[in-house]
Formats: sequence, structure tokens, C-alpha cells
Amino acid sequence: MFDIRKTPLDLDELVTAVSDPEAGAIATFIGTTRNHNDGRIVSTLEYEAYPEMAIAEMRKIGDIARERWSLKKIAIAHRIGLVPIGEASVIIAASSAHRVAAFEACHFAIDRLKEVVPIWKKEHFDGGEVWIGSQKGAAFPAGQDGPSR
Amino acid sequence: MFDIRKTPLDLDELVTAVSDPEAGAIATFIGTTRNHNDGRIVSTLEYEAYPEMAIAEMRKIGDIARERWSLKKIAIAHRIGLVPIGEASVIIAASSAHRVAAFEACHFAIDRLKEVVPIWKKEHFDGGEVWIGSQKGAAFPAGQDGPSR
Amino acid sequence: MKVQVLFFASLRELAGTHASQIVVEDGATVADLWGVLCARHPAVEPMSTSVSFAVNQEYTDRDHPLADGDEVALIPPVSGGCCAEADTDAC
Amino acid sequence: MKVQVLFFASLRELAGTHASQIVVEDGATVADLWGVLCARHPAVEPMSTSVSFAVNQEYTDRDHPLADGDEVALIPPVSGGCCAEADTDAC
Repeated sequence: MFDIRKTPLDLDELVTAVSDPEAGAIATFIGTTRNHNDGRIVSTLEYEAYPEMAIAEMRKIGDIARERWSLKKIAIAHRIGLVPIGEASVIIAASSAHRVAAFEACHFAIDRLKEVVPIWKKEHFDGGEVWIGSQKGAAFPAGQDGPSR
Repeated sequence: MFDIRKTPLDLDELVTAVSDPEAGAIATFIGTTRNHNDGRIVSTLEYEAYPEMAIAEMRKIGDIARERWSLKKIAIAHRIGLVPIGEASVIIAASSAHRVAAFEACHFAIDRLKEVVPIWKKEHFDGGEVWIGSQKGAAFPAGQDGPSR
Repeated sequence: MKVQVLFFASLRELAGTHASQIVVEDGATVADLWGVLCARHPAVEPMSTSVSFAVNQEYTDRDHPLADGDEVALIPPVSGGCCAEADTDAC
Repeated sequence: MKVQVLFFASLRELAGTHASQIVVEDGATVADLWGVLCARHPAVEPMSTSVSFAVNQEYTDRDHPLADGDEVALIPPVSGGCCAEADTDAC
């Protein structure tokens, strides 16, 4: 299950998606919006995606994870639009027979998602708003062929 | 929250227990009973605990995790008695501002739990039953002062 | 030939549009297209060093040659997910 | 002096009891108590090398001296949790 949605994410849905009679271990990761960042009090968080490509990149993350670890299943869901403070913006779940694979795959998936999946976060705070990432001269997502510069 | 109970474990309850306005990351681990082990088809799993000491050892795991990582909160719950195949026997949740701490603390907690928390598993299978651990000449839980031998 | 250009996030706001049909010469590369876009939307030019490109939903190099009908996405530094490694990072 | 001994899991089944009041000599250690228990419940003797001990809910060495009223738990190798590291491990 790889999903981008405008509605609240449901942890149980992802856990159910990766449940498997042969999986003894499920690791999950929940990323939650916070009310402060870099010293700013954030009033609202907004996510935008390039949905078709974001889903395709999530699928690739799943494929890589299954190649590297002995996984049963992996699921990734990201919320877009306005995400109220304290609610989940991303949930990842991975299942495996043995616990190390589930942990490592889940950790890899969130790291990789932040690097390559075309989703952007805008913070609204008192006195302004900013697209996170664009304000620093960030480069081509790591792990991809870089553009010629 | 550190708990031993005879009733089904509830993932949302543990996630809620570690939720914190300053925690951007929650990692969880769910350990589920499986229907086979070591080539045997397991019909029933049964857990027994020394409850007061098990809770005390879980608390120590939480204390160590909080010392080693910059955690917000950690919760551990273990089910005892008969646990139907496919249901969770243990759930761990850890929250932190940054994701590495939550993952590492959660992973540490399940590793450590298996080493030191006085809980035992009995497998019932076609043709017999066995207390897991006792059939191999296993030693004093790792990481503790060993008995003089 | 014609390509469909998609603008996202900060680039969408700088360009003032989400999508645009652009005519480029046969044999034009992604870099050539970016030059056309900078001429048409000068506000995007400061993103030259940070923008990435996807053609038909795959990340590509700037020297990638375009084909008629390609969907070219302009991808500012991504920032999905949450919860930073370090205190200075996002969330 | 008297101590309260608790048996768990395989040791409980081997001893045929969950708890027992045992009288030991003043100055007796955990190892001395184990000797008394092996004499009373010979079935537990094969666990001599794998059993661990907790006095008042803290893991202790075998040379730990007992005090009157102590709660001594006999702890077979623990196997809580789930999901092994390796295929040969439990769950």
C-alpha cells in the first residue's frame, strides 16, 4: 500500500496492510507535525505533492527495501493539504519474520522518502510562510543521478 | 506506561501514551505470535510473567533508553496467558523530536526485553509443548552480572 | 515540439502557474527548456541551482533530450515526511 | 531464617509448585538455597546451569547472602517478546 491522501492517516490501516501470518515483527514510524521549527512558532503546515510521481517513488522505496531486507510487506502513506499541528503527516509500516529487518526497512524508508519523494512542506507562521527546503540552496535529491552543474 | 496484561494489546493506546507536542517522531514495534517455529506448527502460545519484577525491569529499560537517547516518552506492554496466533504479544512505542532516537530506543527496548524481562513463552504444538529458552542450556540474561559458576 | 511543464510548491508560486505547454526546438534538452522558462518567468531563475527535473515522472539529468509530448516536472528541493535528524532541520 | 521462594515457567512445572517457604541457615547464600531446593525437588537439578536468581525482584549473584523474609525468584532463561534475530531463535 502506497498512498497520498488529503484525509487523516490511520495507523491501524497501515498495520493491517502489512500484517502477514509469517510476520512476527512489525515496525512502524509515525511522523507528526510540530508547532515549532527553527525557533518559529508554526501555526499551520501544508503539504503539496506531485502525486503520480510520489506514489511511483514510494513504490521504488518499497522495492529497494524488499531487495535489501527479508521483508514480508511495507506500506507508506503521506498526507497532503493542511495538516493540523499534532497530526500525522506520514506513516510507514514494515513487517518481517525477524525484527531487525522490519526496523531497518522502516528507518530506511523514512530517510529515503525525505530525500526523493516529490512532496513539499510549507510552514505558515506568525509573520510569514516558507516552503521548507527551497530557502536553503539544497541540491538534487541524494542517491539520484545529479543534474550536470 | 509499562504494563503486563491478560487482554489484547492496543497499539493506539501505546501511541497515545507516548504522544507529546514536542515529539515529531514515534516509532513502534509490534511482536506477533506466529504459527510456526523451528519447523513446528504451533497451535497455541502461552506467556507467563513474574509481573512485579517484569514491570520493574521494563521501567529500567525505559530509564536506560531515556539516558542514551533524547527521548520524549517510551511505553512497553506485554500480553500474558494464552495469546492466539496472529495477535500481538508485545508492543513498544517511543517518541522523540528526531526520528533516529525513536527508532534506536524502540529497537533497544525489544532487544533488552528479550534478554532481561522475566517473561516466559510456552509453545503448544502437535505432539507436545515446550518452554522456549529452557530447552537450550541458556545462560544468565546478558548484560546482568552473571551468577558465579 | 511541445512539452507539458508542471510547476510545484515554491516554483509554482514563483511562476504563478501550475502547468504550461511550452514549444521547444527539436533536440532540446531539459537545460534548454529551463532556459526558455527562465526567460518567460524570470522569478524562477534563482532556483537554477536547486531545481531538479523529472521527465515522465522519472528524475533526469539536465542534458536529457526531450521528446514531443513529454511531461516535465520542475522539482524544488523536496521536504516531505517530518522529524529532522538535527535540530536545524525541518520538523 | 525463612525465605519465600517463587518458581516460574519450566521450574514451576518441574518443582510442581509456584511458591514455597524455605528455612535456611543464617548466612546462607542463594547457592545454598539452590542446594536445599535441589534436595527437595530433584527434578529442578538439571536447571542448575541455566537458572538465574532474583532477590526481592533484583537479579543477583549466586553468592548473594540471604536475609530473613527475602523473596527469592528462580528464573529460567527468559523468552518474552517475539520475533527472533535468526531463524533458529524463538518466534
